[in-house]
Amino acid sequence: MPRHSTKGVLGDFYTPDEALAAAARVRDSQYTHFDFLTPFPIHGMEEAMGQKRSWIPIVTGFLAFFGITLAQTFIYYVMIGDWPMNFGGKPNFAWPSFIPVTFESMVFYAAIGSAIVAIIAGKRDTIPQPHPMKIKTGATIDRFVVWISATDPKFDATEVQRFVTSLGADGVRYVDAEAGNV
Amino acid sequence: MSRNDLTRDAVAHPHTHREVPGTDPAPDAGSLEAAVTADRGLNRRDFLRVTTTIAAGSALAAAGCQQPVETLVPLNQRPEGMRSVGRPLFYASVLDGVPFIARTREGRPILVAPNPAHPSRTPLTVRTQAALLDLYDPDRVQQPLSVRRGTGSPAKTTWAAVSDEVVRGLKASRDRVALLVRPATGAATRAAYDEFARATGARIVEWEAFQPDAAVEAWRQAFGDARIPTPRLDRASLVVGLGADFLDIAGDRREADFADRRDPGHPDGMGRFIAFESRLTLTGANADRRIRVRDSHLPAIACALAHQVIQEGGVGPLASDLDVADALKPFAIDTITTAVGVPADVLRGVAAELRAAGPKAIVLAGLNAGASAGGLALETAVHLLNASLGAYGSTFDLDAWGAPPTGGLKALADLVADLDAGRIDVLIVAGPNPVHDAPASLKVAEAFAKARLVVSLNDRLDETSRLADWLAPASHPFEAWADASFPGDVHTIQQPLLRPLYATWGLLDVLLAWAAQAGAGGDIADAMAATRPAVDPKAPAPNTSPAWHWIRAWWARNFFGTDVATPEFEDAWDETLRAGFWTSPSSARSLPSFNTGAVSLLADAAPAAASLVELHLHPHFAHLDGRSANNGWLHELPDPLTRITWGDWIAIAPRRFDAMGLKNGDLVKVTSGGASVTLPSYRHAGLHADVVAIPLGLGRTAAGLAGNGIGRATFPLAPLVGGRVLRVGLSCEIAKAGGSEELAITQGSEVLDREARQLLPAATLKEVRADPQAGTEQEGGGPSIWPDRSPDKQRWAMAIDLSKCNGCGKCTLGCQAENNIPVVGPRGVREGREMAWIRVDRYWDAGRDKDWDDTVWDGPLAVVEEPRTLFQPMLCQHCENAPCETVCPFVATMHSEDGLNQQVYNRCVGTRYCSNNCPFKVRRYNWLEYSYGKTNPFFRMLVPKLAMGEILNVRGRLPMKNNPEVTVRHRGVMEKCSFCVQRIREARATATREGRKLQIHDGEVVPACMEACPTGAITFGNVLDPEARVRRLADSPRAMRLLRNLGVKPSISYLTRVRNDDGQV
Amino acid sequence: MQTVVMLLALAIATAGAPGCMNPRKGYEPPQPIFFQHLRMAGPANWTVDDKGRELNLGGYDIPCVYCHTMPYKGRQSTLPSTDICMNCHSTVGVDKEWVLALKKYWDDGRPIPWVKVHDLPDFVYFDHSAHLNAKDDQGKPKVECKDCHGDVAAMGVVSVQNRFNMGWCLECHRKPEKAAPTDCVTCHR
Amino acid sequence: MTTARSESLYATVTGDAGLKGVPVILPGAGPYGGDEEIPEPLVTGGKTYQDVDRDICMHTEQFPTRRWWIAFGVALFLLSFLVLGVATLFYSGMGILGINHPVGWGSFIINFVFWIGIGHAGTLISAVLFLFGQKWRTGINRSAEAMTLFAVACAGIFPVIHLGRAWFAYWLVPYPNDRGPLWVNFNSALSWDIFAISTYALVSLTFWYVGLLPDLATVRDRATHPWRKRFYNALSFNWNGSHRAWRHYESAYMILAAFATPLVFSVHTIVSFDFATSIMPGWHATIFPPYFVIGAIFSGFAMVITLMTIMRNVFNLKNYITLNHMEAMAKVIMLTGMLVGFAYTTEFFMAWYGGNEYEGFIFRNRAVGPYGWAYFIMFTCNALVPQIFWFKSMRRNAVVLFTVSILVNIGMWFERYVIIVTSLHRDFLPSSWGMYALTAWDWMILIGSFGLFFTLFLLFVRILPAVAISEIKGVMDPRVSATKRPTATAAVHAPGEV
Repeated sequence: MPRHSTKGVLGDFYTPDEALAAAARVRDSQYTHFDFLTPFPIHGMEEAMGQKRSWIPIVTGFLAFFGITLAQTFIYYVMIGDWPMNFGGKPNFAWPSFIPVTFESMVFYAAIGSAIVAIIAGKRDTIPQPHPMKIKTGATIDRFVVWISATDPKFDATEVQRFVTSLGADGVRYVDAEAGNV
Repeated sequence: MSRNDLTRDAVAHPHTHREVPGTDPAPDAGSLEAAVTADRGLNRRDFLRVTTTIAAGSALAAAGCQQPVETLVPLNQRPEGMRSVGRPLFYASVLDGVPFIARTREGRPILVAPNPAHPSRTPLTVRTQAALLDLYDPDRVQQPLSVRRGTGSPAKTTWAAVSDEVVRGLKASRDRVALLVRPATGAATRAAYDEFARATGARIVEWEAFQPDAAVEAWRQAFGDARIPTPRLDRASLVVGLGADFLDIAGDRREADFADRRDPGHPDGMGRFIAFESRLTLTGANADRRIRVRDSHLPAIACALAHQVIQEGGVGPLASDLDVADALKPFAIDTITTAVGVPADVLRGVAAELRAAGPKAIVLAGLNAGASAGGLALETAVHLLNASLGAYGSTFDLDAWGAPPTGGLKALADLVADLDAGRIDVLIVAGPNPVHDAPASLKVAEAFAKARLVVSLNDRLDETSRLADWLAPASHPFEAWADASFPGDVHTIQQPLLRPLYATWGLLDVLLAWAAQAGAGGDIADAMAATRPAVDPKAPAPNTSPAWHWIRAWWARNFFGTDVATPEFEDAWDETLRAGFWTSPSSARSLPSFNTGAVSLLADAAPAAASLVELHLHPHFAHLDGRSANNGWLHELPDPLTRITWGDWIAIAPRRFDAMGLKNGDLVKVTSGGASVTLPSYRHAGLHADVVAIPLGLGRTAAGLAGNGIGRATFPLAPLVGGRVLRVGLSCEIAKAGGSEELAITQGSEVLDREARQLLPAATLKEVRADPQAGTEQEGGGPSIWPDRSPDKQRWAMAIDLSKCNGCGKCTLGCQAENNIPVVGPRGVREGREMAWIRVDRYWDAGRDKDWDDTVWDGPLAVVEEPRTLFQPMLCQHCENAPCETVCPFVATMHSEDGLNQQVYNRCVGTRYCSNNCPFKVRRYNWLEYSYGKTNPFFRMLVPKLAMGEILNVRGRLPMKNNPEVTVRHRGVMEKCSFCVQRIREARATATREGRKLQIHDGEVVPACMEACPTGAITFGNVLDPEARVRRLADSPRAMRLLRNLGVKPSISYLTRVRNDDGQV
Repeated sequence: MQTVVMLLALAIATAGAPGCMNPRKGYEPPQPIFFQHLRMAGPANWTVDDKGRELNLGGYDIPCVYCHTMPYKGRQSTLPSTDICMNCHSTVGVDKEWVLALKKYWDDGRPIPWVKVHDLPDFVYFDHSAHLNAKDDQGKPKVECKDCHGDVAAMGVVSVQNRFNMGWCLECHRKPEKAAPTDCVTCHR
Repeated sequence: MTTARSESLYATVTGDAGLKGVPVILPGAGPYGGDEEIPEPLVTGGKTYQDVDRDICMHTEQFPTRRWWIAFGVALFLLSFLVLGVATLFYSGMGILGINHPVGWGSFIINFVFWIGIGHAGTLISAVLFLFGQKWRTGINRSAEAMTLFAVACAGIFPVIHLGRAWFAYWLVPYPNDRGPLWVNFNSALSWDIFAISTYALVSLTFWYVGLLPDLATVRDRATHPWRKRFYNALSFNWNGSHRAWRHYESAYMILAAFATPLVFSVHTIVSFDFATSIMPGWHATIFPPYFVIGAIFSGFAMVITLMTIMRNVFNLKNYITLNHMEAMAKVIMLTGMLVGFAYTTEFFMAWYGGNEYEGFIFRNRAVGPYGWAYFIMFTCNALVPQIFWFKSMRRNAVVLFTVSILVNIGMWFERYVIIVTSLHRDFLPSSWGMYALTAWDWMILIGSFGLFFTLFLLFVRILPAVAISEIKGVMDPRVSATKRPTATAAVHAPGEV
């Protein structure tokens, strides 16, 4: 599925409640390649759009575990495995000294890892999106925009426009980036 | 050229051709060619720093990491006997009457250590240890100069020119010549002087600032021309000192003997030392009982003791003598007790102890104490007491006789009189610096001006040489031949350790050459003839030093009784050079009885009307009379008691100090006898309330870049009275002069409360007899949660016996020479950045019973009026659980298998956390580039003190003092005592070479501090070896390892400092 | 665009790394005199040249310690002083130009400034005698000259055969049969 | 969500004057007959979404004002101090500073802990307050996190330049090498530091950048110049507000906040371990980690107040950073001030209670010894000055807030001064005691570090939106701020135009 779609139908809403109501109806409609572009995250929109909770936390768990094991094995190799030395009479396996670095490594991989995964997921785990430089939507300013991509199997320009207008959207229009009518 | 290349691969010192007066320079085919590292570009460290600082990844990749190209330059022709490069050679020799063994590497001396086999048991003085810096001093004059009495800048000239001028002068004014030299003890040397005098009709004048004039005069009055027996403090069970300063000034056997009897377990019982003195001297600090008196009252107290012992006790042959009785009558204890301010029962107690000890007692007067108005009376009273107690023959060794010291003021005064009268035309100054250290009233400068020709043989353009016509620099004693004699008919040959660095010539060589040219016959002519190369080219080139020939001829004739050319002489000569001494058979001698006529001198012992404030001038501990004022090591060696470096001070008693509203460093003006000096003041504990003490010797204006302007000239304060220089008991006025000058003090707080902080084991003899572990109690440490991982076979450890340690600081100097420790200069010390790896902490013992407030520790009055002084050499303790190793993130310091705390200089990046975490604060940091030059003009303008490191450590030939076995550290690197790991590794390598596979015998590894310690207080070895001496000391009940409650487990055991309180006073 | 930047940085790093990681192995500096160990310490190799004269293209099996006198006795293995060279070359091979170069140094009384080949950093204190005298239980020496310097006898101009850095030294020190100390003060002090 | 009745508050309150600092009580209007509390609006002045965009993005779109250039010039001048100081330091060595033996650490480590302490408040505000659901954080969290990054940047240079041979600082990173290989000593707190500080810097950067993504898209959509559009678009990774992306974004932001909170506590704990794992009296105390963390929050909030009072006025963001925000921070200052004061007294109590002579002496010496003056400054500024905030009027007075925040940061600098210097200058052996004083170079580099901080902060304000636009919109009442649905007659300006 291509990341960006150049053709689709847009419709504007002006308050989050309208957007939520519309989302519920679009979810129940026959269209699947649809999305809502909003200036800020709206509470409850996932259920309204029929999505499950984000899977990112699971990835974070694995990343955290990876961070811990990486740190512990590396420190063990350095302090005991490779060249154990006598630092101030302490035993080589001075495990209290390993805790801080392990914790930091866990936070490092978990936090930054999940941020990167989230950004990538935002690009991959989605439907073809209107490219922001090609299709102006105003969704980052003040509009709550509904978007139905032409890549949807049941897409028909007039039928979709009619359906979006029936949702109560304003400024419903069919956009085609290649044709230039943006 | 990186420092280590110079030291490690260098073949020998740079050698310059020099003309030898009177002989054509011998072709040096096989000279030790200067080692050159061809690589003129960036050395390794600068290369790394430049690239990483730019740190552009690509730049780094492009430049690549090429190591600089260095060369390895072998010898051209190896002289026989020079085994190799890389192995040290040892020479036994003598300097200023102190025997030593010098370690040399590739032909240059790098360390001066004591010669333990020398029968005179003379310890090293700090000036001998630091002589290396005088040898390599960049401010030494490098070739003869025409000074023209200071008019216009001195012009370079040649030896030939100077010799012609001098010889013409000698011939012209035959009997109007004077030779001013330092007192020489060597038999052949004095013979050479006499021969020079006979050849040129010259008068030999010996001068040194600090000579016991009073003692010599009193001895002559008491015993005629008898030679002076050697005091043996190790035989004395009681020593009474009257201003005694055998630890401060005299470099003789008393220092080591005194320490022998300080062992509480000594078979003949622990010695007891009672000291009467005004200033807290290093000697007084080691006393069991110290009584503060004015210097002017010392003669009276001596007579009082004599009266009590002889008249009341009826002790000794003179008890019934009427003259003695009359002379002593006015000094009965009850009559003088109020005048001298000492309680009568104390004086009676001391007298009683003297009578009880009998022949086992000894009474000593100090060299400086004799330089007072009543000096003769004091010395006579002391001779009287010793004679009566029967000390001569018991605590004075009659077999070990010494010639009476020469070089007093009388000879110099006569010379100045002759000069003023115009009876002297040619004056040759060889060594002394009377313009600086003679009394001002003598007006030496004006007298010198009257001579027609003045030639100086000193090593630099010092105060005296500036008034000369010519300066023909004599070599440093390390570069020339001479000899020295010691009490007990022991003689040592002063052999050169290296070829002269500059165009200089040995003192004896010059005198013999000039004498020969001036027409001397006999032995001098033979000596000079021997230096000319024989006709036959095949014959080996002769030694070009006439002094060498002279000494051999003289020793052969007078000592060995054989001819020079015989093999027996060669064997005896080589054996003397190897051992460092030769003992001539001495005839048994007896001492004539005490000449009762001398008691007339006791008359002027009467305590004069005490002036308000008495001035006490004493020689600076390290500089004596300022002869090595350009020596960085000596300036940076803290004074044992005031801990002041780089400068002098006026010490004022704490009560008077506080009354005058002073703070340490406030300037005080002292006026005495017409002269006045302004000095920074120092609150000195233990000083008599009405005495102020000032060190002599500093304040030189012509010493060199490092020494000029350090301290103020204080010699003018010492007046000339009755043919003697008076230095103590002078009346003076002191006044606050406003303004202050920060003193460069190396120690923080001086007061140690041993109940609160058990950091130093100290106890009295009675306590130790009751409980051997007395004094070592400390707060216990809890159990360790870590499994023990200390080594099982080999663990290096050290034991320091604080009873034997007298706080002299020679361990500090020995360590500084061995381990290339840089000098940081006065500003460095003021900023708290001195670099010594071992320091001797000096505490005032301050039990809490003395009710003072503990938050501010600047020495509360109750503690410092009459302090108990505690000395503690403090160095890296090589702890088993070293807190410094845990916190170093760069793996730069960790523990070795044999118990050493390793500090790896090339891995250290300088976070300084290890120094912060060390409870003993013994780690030192290279704050600036001390051992390498920093030359960028822009940053030198921004940070002027950048240049100090170069001036003190890198200029000229100074880097030649570096020990090639120890890394010379760059800035930004932490350094600390390594237990002389280079000597441990050398011992392991020797064991491997001899196939002993790492069994190192006890005593085979001697660290530099242990080697330099005159009293044997430091012992080092493998503590896990049951037979090792260090193990025995570590297990002794007196041993204590510090800070047990911290659980760091240090490897150094300190043995209790015991004070002998078993007496009536 | 980010990937391009990443690749460029990686390229620089990989280009730069060997420059730093690759110590002096293979370093073969030109010497002031064209001295060939092969002709001295190498095995003899007698051949007959075209004019029927016997020629020795190899060396004369001169033992190392003849010239390098001190490795068994001191820390440094010293280079021979010029008089040791002149023991033979005052008469042998006086026609060869490198012997003439030697003779010139000898006559001028100047030592020969050999360029150092095996040059450890200044802060490393290597002890030849401790290595060469170290014997294992059977009395056999643990280390010989060629273990570090390679077969110098077969070399023309001397070149460095090993990495000569800390990692390389430790490889040998850590072999159990060598039982060599790995304390830092062994080499750094 | 906000109820109908509160709609008037968002519309009516125009500025600080209208805010009382207490929620509006409607007696008996609660769902079960009790009173109902309507929280005061977080954004005053009846702002619409477009007003928000304009007010916040205009500082990045116009040519900077003269005042900005003056401030930037001054900051650059101070920065030049730092550059010259560090260059001289690198060439000459540590000797030009005041540190000596026994006080081996001095102004650099004080500055390091001071800056890292300030840095923690930013992440704390955006992470902890996010987890606690404190909506008022939206006004200040962006610039607070920016302050964190720049404070960590300032803090980061000190551990490097305080090294004697800083060109070997890279040995602190355990990279594979051919020296055996020689790694790092993980027993040492300094080796933990490098992991802690780098992790903290990177996680804060990520947290801040993830929060910034939507706003970058907003700036992009408002931009007219093609290069600007392409630049901001690249920065925002083509963000178009898709809710499928918001879903993962929200989850990631929650996770980042979840990890940032313990990270803040752990990083400053590790910084306190630099002292707590030593054996120095006055340092090795278990109170250090919490003591340092509270100190960090305390000085961090003080710096936030300092910056916010300046920014509110200069960039007229009073409607977004209202007096209620300032008062909330003042309350936090008061709380942490008292906690820090409690920590000081606890240290004294433990020293007395423990009975260890060295420990006891250190604290007596700290209060009445030669550095008593520093202790006095520390105690008054940290424990006494914040007590002024008991009075509501003081909490809402901008001048009082600003002066208190400056005093608190001075107090906190001196707290590190007292901790480091007094424990080092007089420890076990009386012979090794010594004094410490900052030299000109110390002051120069300290002032230079402020120069670096303000230079970076002024650049941030110039290039990026200083307030979190999407979060502000999230807390505004859509009924007031939403764009009105155009009736047939009203002219509709095209989406994206202003």
